[in-house]
Amino acid sequence: MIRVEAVGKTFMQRDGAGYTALEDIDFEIGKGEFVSILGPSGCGKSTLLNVVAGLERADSGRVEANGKEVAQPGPDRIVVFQDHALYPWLTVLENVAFGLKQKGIKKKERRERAMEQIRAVHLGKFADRYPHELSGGMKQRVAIARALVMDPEILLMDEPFAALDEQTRLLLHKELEQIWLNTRKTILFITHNIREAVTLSDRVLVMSTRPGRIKKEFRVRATRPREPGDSVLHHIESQIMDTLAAELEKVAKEEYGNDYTLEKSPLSHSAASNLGDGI
Amino acid sequence: MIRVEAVGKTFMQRDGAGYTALEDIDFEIGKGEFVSILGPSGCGKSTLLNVVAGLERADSGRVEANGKEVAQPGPDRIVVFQDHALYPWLTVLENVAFGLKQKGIKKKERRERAMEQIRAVHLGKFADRYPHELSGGMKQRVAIARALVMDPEILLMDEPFAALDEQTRLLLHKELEQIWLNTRKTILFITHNIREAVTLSDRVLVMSTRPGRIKKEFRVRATRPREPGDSVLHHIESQIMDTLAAELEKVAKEEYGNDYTLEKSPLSHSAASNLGDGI
Amino acid sequence: GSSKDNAGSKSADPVTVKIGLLKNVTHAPAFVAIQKGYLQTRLGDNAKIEVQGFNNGADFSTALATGQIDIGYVGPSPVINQYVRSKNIKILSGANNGGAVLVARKGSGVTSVKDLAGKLVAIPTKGSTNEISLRLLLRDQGLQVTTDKSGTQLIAMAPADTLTAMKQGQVDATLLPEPWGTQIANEGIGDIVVDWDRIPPNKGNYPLTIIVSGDGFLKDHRDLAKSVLLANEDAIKFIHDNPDETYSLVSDELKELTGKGLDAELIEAALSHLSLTTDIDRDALKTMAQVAVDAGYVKGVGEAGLDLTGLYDLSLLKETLEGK
Amino acid sequence: MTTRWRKALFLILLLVIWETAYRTMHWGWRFPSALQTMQTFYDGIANGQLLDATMGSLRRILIAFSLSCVIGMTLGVLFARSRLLDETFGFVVVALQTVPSIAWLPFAIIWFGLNDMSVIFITTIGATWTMTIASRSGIRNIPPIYLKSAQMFGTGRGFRLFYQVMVPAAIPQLITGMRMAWAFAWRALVSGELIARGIGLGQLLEEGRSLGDTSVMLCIVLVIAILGTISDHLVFKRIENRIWTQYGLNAAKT
Amino acid sequence: MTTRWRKALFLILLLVIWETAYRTMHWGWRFPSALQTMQTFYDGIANGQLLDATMGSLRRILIAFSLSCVIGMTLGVLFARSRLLDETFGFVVVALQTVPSIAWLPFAIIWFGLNDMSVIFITTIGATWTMTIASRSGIRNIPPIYLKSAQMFGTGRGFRLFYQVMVPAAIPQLITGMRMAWAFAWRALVSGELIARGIGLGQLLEEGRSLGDTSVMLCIVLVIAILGTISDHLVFKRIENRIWTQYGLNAAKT
Ligand SMILES: Nc1ncnc2c1ncn2[C@@H]1O[C@H](COP(=O)(O)OP(=O)(O)OP(=O)(O)O)[C@@H](O)[C@H]1O
Ligand SMILES: Nc1ncnc2c1ncn2[C@@H]1O[C@H](COP(=O)(O)OP(=O)(O)OP(=O)(O)O)[C@@H](O)[C@H]1O
Ligand SMILES: [Mg+2]
Ligand SMILES: [Mg+2]
Repeated sequence: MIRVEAVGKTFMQRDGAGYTALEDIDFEIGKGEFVSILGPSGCGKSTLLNVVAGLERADSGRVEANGKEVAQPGPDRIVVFQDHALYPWLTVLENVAFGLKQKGIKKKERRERAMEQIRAVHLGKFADRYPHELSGGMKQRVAIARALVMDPEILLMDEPFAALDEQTRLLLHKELEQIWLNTRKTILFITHNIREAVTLSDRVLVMSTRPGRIKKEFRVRATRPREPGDSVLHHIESQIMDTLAAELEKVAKEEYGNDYTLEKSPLSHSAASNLGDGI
Repeated sequence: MIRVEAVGKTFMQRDGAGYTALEDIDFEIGKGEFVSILGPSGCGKSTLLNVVAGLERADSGRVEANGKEVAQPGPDRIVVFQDHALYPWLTVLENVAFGLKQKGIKKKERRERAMEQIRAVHLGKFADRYPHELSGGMKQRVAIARALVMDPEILLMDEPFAALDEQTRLLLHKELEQIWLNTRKTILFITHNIREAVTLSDRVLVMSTRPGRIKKEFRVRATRPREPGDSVLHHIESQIMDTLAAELEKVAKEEYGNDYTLEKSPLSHSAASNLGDGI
Repeated sequence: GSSKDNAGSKSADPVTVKIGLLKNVTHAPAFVAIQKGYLQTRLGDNAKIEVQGFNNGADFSTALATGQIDIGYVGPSPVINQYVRSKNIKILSGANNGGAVLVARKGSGVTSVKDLAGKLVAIPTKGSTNEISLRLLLRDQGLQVTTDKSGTQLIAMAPADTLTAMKQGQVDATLLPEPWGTQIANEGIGDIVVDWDRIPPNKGNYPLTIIVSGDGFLKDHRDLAKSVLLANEDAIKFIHDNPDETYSLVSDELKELTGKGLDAELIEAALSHLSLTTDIDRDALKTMAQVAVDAGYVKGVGEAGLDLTGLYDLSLLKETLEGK
Repeated sequence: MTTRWRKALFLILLLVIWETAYRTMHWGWRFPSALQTMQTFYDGIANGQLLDATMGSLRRILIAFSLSCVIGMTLGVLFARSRLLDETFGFVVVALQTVPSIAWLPFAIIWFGLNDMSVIFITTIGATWTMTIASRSGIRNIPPIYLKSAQMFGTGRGFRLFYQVMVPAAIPQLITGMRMAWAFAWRALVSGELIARGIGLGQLLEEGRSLGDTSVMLCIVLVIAILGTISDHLVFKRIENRIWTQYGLNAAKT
Repeated sequence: MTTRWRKALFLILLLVIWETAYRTMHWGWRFPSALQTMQTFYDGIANGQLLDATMGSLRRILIAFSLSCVIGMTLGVLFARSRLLDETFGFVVVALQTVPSIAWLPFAIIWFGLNDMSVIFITTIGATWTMTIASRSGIRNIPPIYLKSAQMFGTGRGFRLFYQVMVPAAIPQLITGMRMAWAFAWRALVSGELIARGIGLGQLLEEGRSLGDTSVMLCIVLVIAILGTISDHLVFKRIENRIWTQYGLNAAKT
């Protein structure tokens, strides 16, 4: 269970000015819920996740995880990072067992528990490889195994599949869903892929940018396991796209300056027609 | 117009064994047509494109572009690479003008023609920046401008948007479609994103792996400009997914070895249900 | 240096005496004292002798001042330089006077000291006794030492390198200890311009090799220092009496120090260009010190001039001479 | 700003401690005092000796370094382009690179004499092999995609490809190689000057040693340190950073 | 395989050309012939002089290098962890690093005498600053995500974080720094031995020079080249490559 109350965060920029990354964020994630956060690049998704993980401190507001206030990172809230963050000097097995080692668990038990998780992500044969010998998808699986072996109540995932190709991503979606269905962890999942968010989550929070706020919330009421052809998903996807359109435009305008006018924007056009479709 | 006839290509591997990357590839792309090639990683898509571009030689068969046999790279067939391949020591303007310079065009005209294309991709303000000062999407725009300024009859694009985030990719899809509608270049587009292929192309060629062959061809008869909500697209997407399922499994099995059994595979499951959906 | 605990208990613990010397024929008394065993005999069986050869007096003086050697043979100029700084070394005795010559390269156009204007002259080390002699020569002729062609340029170079440099025409003249000068003349590379008995100060009768000791050693092992002086006198006497035998002894010691012996004729020539004596001409040394001061090698000397009184301890020499 | 003040303060403190230590701990002639060193420095500047020596050393290293850049790059390009050459001769260059160039000094003295030429020779030798290896790998490591796309845009495979694409593409590695080569050249120069002759910092240092004058020695070491810092950190490193930033290669670093 | 043969052939050819050149071009005493050199090499091995010298040099460099690794890494860690230290003292280390360590030799001779200690001292100095800078930046450049996730898994912020994450994460840079430090140490050693005394390769080289025996000189240069190649390319570079490959840092290179 995660409770985020009126959280705000301002970064000091190099020029000395403050940059409000998060402002007045309020939400709650129930136990065993799978919630995604969507938003344009730079809107503060990672910052929010880091605050929940305890890796960064909020300037205002409070964050509670499992009823306790979050003050520092802990093994009850494990983050799966976008670029896996496996230790290159450790083998797959050692990487997965790293957290257990810190808990002081004996070598033999450590090994057993780690192998169990490694097998669960179909990498039994690769336990003695080093990360660089694995493909991107396999590394991400190891990262998930490393998180699961800690048996945390909360999994925080920061664009875990962004660096992967489409096919691998599809495979991992299915696996993640399966794992979640089996273990019923509370998962906070960050992505900027609308389809991914819709396919995986119970609820999707859409963030707005500058400052980062929660703009809208969507509940995905589709059957599990999710199927790509499900029209409920397509419908919600269109709705989210619509919500995001204005934000995307804001980002695009910042990037291209006045070269990029609203009239010409192909996105608002598509979003509008999309909306009609959705209805 | 591109004609590929019975093209085959075998690489010598480090262990001395030959690896058949392409076998008996046959297809034709009409003038002004937008054709995508889809296929699992390593199936030979890039190899095929390089052969068409003249950057690699086929071992057998022949490739014709605009009626002439392809023997070496030329300015009538420009490739847009996945990682843009802009020269970091040149500004945006100089990068775009690079090809014109080789043609011996005077500095003033070069500048004008390059600026025109740069403005067409909404980067007028960034002409004097160096590539590292641009975002991924902007770099890819520059790469496109650099290709367009050569006014080639054929554009060859090798996963040009794979490294971008979802939102930028959506923006660029629309732009590319617009450019194509305006200029009617012949485009051969490589991707492993099914949705991208379906959204952009007139035709989609699906490749199988080991050896690389054309497995199936899909014609996308949806109105232009394409709209994400179009049910024709969703339908074809499902069909393609189905066609790819077996290939993806092949790849997955290779990666995970026997750990990964057909029974457990979540993909064939989803593909099957997907198929029903599609029908 | 040798440890203090050994002082006085001569018969009990063995003492190591570290003797330094330069690898020059002008150190012949030292070579003979070692080769003939005079040193070992005088120091007694209890003393272990360690010989260290140095390439120049500067290194020797540094080693002496820092206690890496106890006593040894060296030229006076570097000793004065070192004494002014560290004040912890003493001159005990002389070993020979003279023994350096000024040689000019054939074709350099140098036939007298006057011709050295605008020429390049090599010396073994900066601040060496030979350099002081050279400076005195130049001063007598009213020539300046400069860093450009307007006067005489000096360059520090090991004698072996000087030989090569002269062959290649890179050095015009050199003032250096024997037998290098004779060798250069013999090989036809150059001619002797100022012979050993006309080199200032005192027309060749200046100390070129002397015996010096560190204060520490002198304090703890005065007896051993005296033994060294005695061995030195033995050696000088031997050289006077058996010149022919001396040549091979010198060559042997040189071979041990440098890996290469020397022809008897060269050694003979060298030995005939110096006078072996235990005398110390303090006036000559004073003149030399003044030249070093003028050259800026010795800093911090007040109006009163250089005070070298603490540099000499000739009482041991007196004892040995009287004791005979 | 505060950092600069802190540095200045630290320097002043250092001087004070140094002088105090000298006086209280009686280092005597083994290490000069701060005041003695400053006096020597002032004298050296005043009588021009220090400036002459610095100029002499700089002249030598600049000649040697230019030579080794030219030779090294030429060799490097040859090695990069000819597989045969690389495979048969390559290991010789690698072996030569590991030889401290001072080891050639005795030969240089025989060939050129105890003079400038010898010092320039060993300084050149000291930097050349590093430059060779850097430019070879600089050219080798050019992403093939740069060369491919250049040909697509019509540079051909000849000289235009070389100077429009290969040279600029290799520049970051060349600069890094130059910085390394400079460090080696600098070391070779000082040790060469210590042994061989000629007006230079090394020779001045050796003179200081002959006369047992530690304040001269320290003075020279300080001048060498200042020159080294300026050349390496204020010139080479700056250029390197600028180029690497322009080429977008620093992203991973920060 | 063919490459190996070609190399061998090239070497033999080189020897033949060398000997022929010597005989036809009358190099005389300026450069030894191939046969003379081999004879000298054989003699040196036979009478044990060459082996003794090699062992002497190796002993010195190993002592010095170990010392400088220990000192350098300790300093590096301190600089990496304390911003204050880094900002006030950092520039001193940078300046010291640019001073060729041979410049300290005159001081070393005064402090320790013309002996082993002096050579070891300047060799140590020659490698220490490079090690300091390498380990400082190795620790500084650890991706923050490694440290974050380590804390998440419960290493805390103390010693366990240090030796379980910081040290291994910095190893690739440490190895590269060591390789660089070794090259500097090697240069310092040879120039130090040339000037100071003690049984070593540098001293043997200097003896060869004073005897005007070029074959001894070349022999020593060859031994130095072989030792250098073995230590740098067969030891350090291999380790570096292995580590960089294991850490997956070479991907971008090839
Ligand atoms: N340490 C920092 N110092 C200053 N600004 C920061 C810092 N970390 C993040 N920011 C800024 O805060 C904003 C939010 O960053 P954050 O990484 O949370 O975005 P994000 O939504 O995760 O973006 P992306 O989708 O690109 O990962 C960005 O504009 C970023 O520039
Ligand atoms: N130069 C080469 N030498 C040996 N094998 C090669 C070479 N280039 C490609 N291959 C092999 O040929 C096969 C096809 O490669 P290609 O790059 O065309 O695949 P792709 O379909 O573009 O894959 P991706 O989607 O990952 O880009 C791969 O298995 C690859 O390992
Ligand atoms: Mg983020
Ligand atoms: Mg590809």
